[in-house]
Amino acid sequence: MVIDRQARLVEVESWGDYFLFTFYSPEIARQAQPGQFLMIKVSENTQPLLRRPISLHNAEENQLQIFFQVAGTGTRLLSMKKPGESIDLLGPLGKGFSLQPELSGREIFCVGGGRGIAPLYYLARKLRSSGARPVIFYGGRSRTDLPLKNRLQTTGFEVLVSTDDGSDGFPGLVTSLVEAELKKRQPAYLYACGPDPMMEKLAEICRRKNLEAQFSLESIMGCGFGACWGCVRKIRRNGQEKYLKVCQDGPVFPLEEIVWQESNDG
Amino acid sequence: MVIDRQARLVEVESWGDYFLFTFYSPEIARQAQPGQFLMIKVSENTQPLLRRPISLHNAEENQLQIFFQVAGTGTRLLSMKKPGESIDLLGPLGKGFSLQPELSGREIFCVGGGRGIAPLYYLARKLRSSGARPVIFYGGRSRTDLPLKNRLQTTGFEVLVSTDDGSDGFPGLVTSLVEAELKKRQPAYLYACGPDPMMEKLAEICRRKNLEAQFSLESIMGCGFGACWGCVRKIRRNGQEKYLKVCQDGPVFPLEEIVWQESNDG
Amino acid sequence: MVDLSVDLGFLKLKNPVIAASGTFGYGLEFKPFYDLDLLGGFVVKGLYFKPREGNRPPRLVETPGGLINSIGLQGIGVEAFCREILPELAGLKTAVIVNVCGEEEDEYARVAEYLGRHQGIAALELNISCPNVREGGRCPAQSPEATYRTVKKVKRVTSLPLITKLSPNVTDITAVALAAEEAGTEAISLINTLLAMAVDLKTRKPKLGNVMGGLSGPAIKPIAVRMVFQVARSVKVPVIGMGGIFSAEDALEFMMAGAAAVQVGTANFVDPDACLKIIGGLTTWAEAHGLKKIREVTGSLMA
Amino acid sequence: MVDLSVDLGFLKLKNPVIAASGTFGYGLEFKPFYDLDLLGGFVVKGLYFKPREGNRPPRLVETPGGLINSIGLQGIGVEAFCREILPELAGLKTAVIVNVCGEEEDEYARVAEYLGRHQGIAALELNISCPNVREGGRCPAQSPEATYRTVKKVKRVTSLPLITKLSPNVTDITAVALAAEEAGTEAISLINTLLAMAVDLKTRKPKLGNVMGGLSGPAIKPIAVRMVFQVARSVKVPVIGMGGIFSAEDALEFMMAGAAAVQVGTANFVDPDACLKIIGGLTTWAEAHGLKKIREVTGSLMA
Ligand SMILES: Cc1cc2nc3c(=O)[nH]c(=O)nc-3n(C[C@H](O)[C@H](O)[C@H](O)COP(=O)(O)OP(=O)(O)OC[C@H]3O[C@@H](n4cnc5c(N)ncnc54)[C@H](O)[C@@H]3O)c2cc1C
Ligand SMILES: Cc1cc2nc3c(=O)[nH]c(=O)nc-3n(C[C@H](O)[C@H](O)[C@H](O)COP(=O)(O)OP(=O)(O)OC[C@H]3O[C@@H](n4cnc5c(N)ncnc54)[C@H](O)[C@@H]3O)c2cc1C
Ligand SMILES: Cc1cc2nc3c(=O)[nH]c(=O)nc-3n(C[C@H](O)[C@H](O)[C@H](O)COP(=O)(O)O)c2cc1C
Ligand SMILES: Cc1cc2nc3c(=O)[nH]c(=O)nc-3n(C[C@H](O)[C@H](O)[C@H](O)COP(=O)(O)O)c2cc1C
Ligand code: FES
Ligand code: FES
Repeated sequence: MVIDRQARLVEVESWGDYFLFTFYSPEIARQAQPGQFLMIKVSENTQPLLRRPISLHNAEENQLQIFFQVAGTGTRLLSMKKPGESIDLLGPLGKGFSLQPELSGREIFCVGGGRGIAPLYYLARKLRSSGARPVIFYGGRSRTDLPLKNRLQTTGFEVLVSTDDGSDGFPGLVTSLVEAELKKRQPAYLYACGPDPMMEKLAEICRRKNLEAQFSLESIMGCGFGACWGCVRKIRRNGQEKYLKVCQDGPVFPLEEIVWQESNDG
Repeated sequence: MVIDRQARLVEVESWGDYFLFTFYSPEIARQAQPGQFLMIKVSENTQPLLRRPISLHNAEENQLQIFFQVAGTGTRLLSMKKPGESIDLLGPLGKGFSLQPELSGREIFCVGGGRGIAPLYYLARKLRSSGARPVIFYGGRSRTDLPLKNRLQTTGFEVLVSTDDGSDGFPGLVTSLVEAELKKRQPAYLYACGPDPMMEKLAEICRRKNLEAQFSLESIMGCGFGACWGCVRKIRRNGQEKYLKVCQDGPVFPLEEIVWQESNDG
Repeated sequence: MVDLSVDLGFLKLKNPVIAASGTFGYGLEFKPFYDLDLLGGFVVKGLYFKPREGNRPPRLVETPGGLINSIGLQGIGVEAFCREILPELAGLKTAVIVNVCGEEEDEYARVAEYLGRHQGIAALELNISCPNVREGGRCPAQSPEATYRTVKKVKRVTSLPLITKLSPNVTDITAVALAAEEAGTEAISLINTLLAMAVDLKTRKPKLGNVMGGLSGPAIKPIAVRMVFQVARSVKVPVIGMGGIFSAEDALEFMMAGAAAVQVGTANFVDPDACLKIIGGLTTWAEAHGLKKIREVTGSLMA
Repeated sequence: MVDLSVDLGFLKLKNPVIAASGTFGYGLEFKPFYDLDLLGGFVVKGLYFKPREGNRPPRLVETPGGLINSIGLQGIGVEAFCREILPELAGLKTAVIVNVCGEEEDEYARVAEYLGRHQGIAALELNISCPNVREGGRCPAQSPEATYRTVKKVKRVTSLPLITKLSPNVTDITAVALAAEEAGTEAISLINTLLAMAVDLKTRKPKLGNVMGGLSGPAIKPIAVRMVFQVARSVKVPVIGMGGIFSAEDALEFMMAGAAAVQVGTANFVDPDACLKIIGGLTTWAEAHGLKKIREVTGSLMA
């Protein structure tokens, strides 16, 4: 965990509301694991006041990547940064995906909805290099919500896309696509990141199919490193339901621990 | 008085902390008078919350000019605007300098300290075109605080400069330069704009020399158009001392009306 | 077409947006910007019986998201107002509300009585909550008893509808609201400013000439929404909410929390046409949400 | 070399900067960022006797210049704290202050008594001012009587120095401060958060799971400075000021207004090393102003 006040923004790619940033930040890159995130200072003044949590989309040698969608004030300010600027990053934070060694050689589903695809590229790369066979599911509202499709494909991953409006790939929700594929294949594990309704539906599917899974959750965060107790969600652990910190105990939780009723509905 | 939300910033000149902006804003330009000011929106959000008062440095045909120094958050944000951007201007505001017709043909002192030079260029041009002979006094801490010197000279004005550190022109305060010149010439009137201590000293000199004068005052402003009563200064009028609004009753006041003890010392 | 009108019982407004006292001059200052008839209403600057000089400058300080003012109710007094200003407001087709002040409880009644003899006033707003006049920022709205007494005294001398304006500088806002209601106020407006202060490190003096002042603007909105929510659940009279409203969305927050109408203050300084924009924004929002009548928003919070 | 030390009488601090309760975890969370010994001190998160689950999420909302939280004092309870955390804090050369909570007045005494049996605690901070636990945001610090009783009860069972933390949600902050002083508190800290609320227009629900929460951050600084100023003029015990301190300049405002030391809260979230930067900034400022001892700033306001 490092504060890098001078992470240089090296490259910016964008597709409408979606942005892919590449930073030079050797110390954070060295420590990074898939599923971890950064807290990014988006403003010089107090508007907005807090840093913004954004997943690591990739980390390689001295560089980091993030992939984000403009959702409000903070991400809009972030999207306006230009290559060459220095940005204040805090990270890597949280517990990432845990990669079971016994998955080597097996097929693994990585399911991303919308901006939830962000951490899955990094994960898929790690899975592949550890010998597993990731299959990436990438769902969006429309074809313009799948900006990473090419990047994922050209990196050699098997990518199955879905769009709610049918403009690309499977027509319908990404969860339906997963369900359809589960009739044909038997993955050893599932990782997912996306909006709560998608994840809740996936949880139901996994439970039905007895498929083990880890989900990366979102929550509004005050600090990102365990100091404020602001980011909690209800988690079932050791037979008890408690509020655990998404930033420190997560953001990745095993499927069976997540209590969906108490999700952030604000 | 007009809100021009789309005043286009046409040109930016800068010298260190000093900036000369040219706007395209036909409606405000048409109504403008020397000594009036604008309230400028410097931020899209609430930081800072209020507009900033800046004098008209010039108005010609469809264009306006302002000359300002970076003094804090608001002026710094303003200084970062780029040509082509649209800026939200409210103006022209306040009562400007009143130009006595009987001054035609006579010599008139225009004394500016630091950023206080801003409204005097516009005033001097008007004076000249009405037949008077303006002499511009321009004082600064050092030679780098006199960025408009050339502009004033090449426009054909007689310009006398002073610097506190003696790096250009008369060595010392601009008030001392005025005093020295008053030994040689007998101007018919004096106009001034600058920091309070300079103006207070000038007031004393004018009184001693029986020289009529108008001073443009500053004050922290909430609205700029008379709605908040925030900008008042103590003014002696009709034998009574009252708090008058700098934005509406001023910013220009005749020398004899200004009560110096009650100046903004916050 | 969305119906923006709201009915406060004693007063129908063409829309729920009222310009707040002390931020709208005597109304006339805003005529260059738009037709005042477009407003739900406006409240003129607070009036004492006599003219007042107000507080020593500096009178304004900006703070993060906020503004502290210590104007101290500088103004022309009620007689000059009725003589010089009121005739100029005659004929306006919007609710002209007069903000009534007093050094002590009896002065409120004197001012109200004087105003009651004139035409063209839709309601009085009792400003028992200004932090800028008495020593230490104290005001009647900080005590349920003083609130009750003051409202009662004013009720006795005027038949004009009363809106009692509460102070946020209290332990229990609902107790004060209930006292005002019991004394017969027709409506409650809140919040006035929060007592605040800023220090100038260079001079080592308070930044305001009067040492303390009242904080307004977006910074105080969350406190104001909370108080409106609490008061609206406690009283039966309509509640007019304010504090940091800069957009239609802000206004809607107050309405959902229970406000029948809203007032817009500090925003008028930044955007002289802020009220108009907010009125426009309400229509847009209502249309986007298939709402026919804006008044249905009031108290619609699910909590 | 500037002398940053301050002496609260019952406690000497190497500098006036203390990390505020609830924003600094149990201290350990900040070890990765800097050496905790550099701090004047830190206050750990509020402790009840029993572990607490805290409030329903969402628990945080950002507002202009501010943050509303409704954590609800989730925590491990005083027994687990003494067993698991306190040993890890042993050996630190900075003042470890424990924030003491209670559902009712007696619980404060139970927690304090339990803590008093352990080593390594420099002082207790009585959190009688949390707006996030009881119905409607109520707390003992909203009444001079309840404040007096609670402080008195705690004094009886512990010899640890007490810092009583006041709530800004009151009509008269000095009355509460005087009550705490009379009951024997060694110091007063203020302000805790302002009761606040925000509405989600999309869901028409409060943005916080617990409906209301406490507002902190730069937005509240002018209110906090005012209250510190008022309290410092009223009591003889030292005053610890807080509320929106993000920079050394902010800290100096509080000190000039009368604070002997300051606490830094929300800023720790934005910049984990905020306290360090503020300590550095105090030295820089003192040097630039030819000041030898930072404690000379306290109460130096000319008002
Ligand atoms: C661990 C973690 C990793 C994340 N990774 C990514 C990522 O890789 N790419 C990406 O595009 N987004 C990611 N997010 C979501 C991102 O943090 C939010 O979109 C962002 O904080 C919104 O800030 P804003 O100022 O733009 O919007 P705001 O104006 O603050 O809010 C806009 C909307 O987003 C909601 N929101 C605010 N904060 C959060 C939050 N922390 N989480 C979820 N919703 C929020 C608000 O309630 C509101 O509805 C991640 C969130 C978490 C917790
Ligand atoms: C009628 C009028 C005309 C002006 N014309 C010009 C001009 O042509 N060129 C120019 O450079 N400046 C001019 N000023 C001053 C300019 O408005 C201030 O420098 C500016 O508002 C400071 O804002 P800021 O956010 O940069 O600084 P802040 O961070 O707000 O403050 C920096 C310092 O400036 C002081 N200050 C803040 N507001 C004002 C104010 N309204 N007047 C004086 N001091 C203030 C503060 O007390 C503080 O000491 C004028 C002011 C007035 C009232
Ligand atoms: C400069 C200024 C002057 C004010 N004068 C008055 C006044 O005369 N009477 C009154 O009842 N309230 C007065 N107020 C309070 C406002 O009407 C309003 O209650 C408060 O500012 C909160 O709303 P806002 O945040 O939208 O400004 C004044 C506020 C400001 C900023
Ligand atoms: C997330 C959060 C949790 C808090 N928890 C506590 C607490 O446990 N005990 C306490 O006395 N104050 C608590 N506070 C209040 C702070 O200690 C402080 O009084 C307040 O936030 C004002 O300071 P600030 O603006 O610097 O944050 C909490 C504040 C925040 C933001
Ligand atoms: S974000 Fe602060 S504890 Fe998780
Ligand atoms: S600035 Fe508002 S009245 Fe002058």
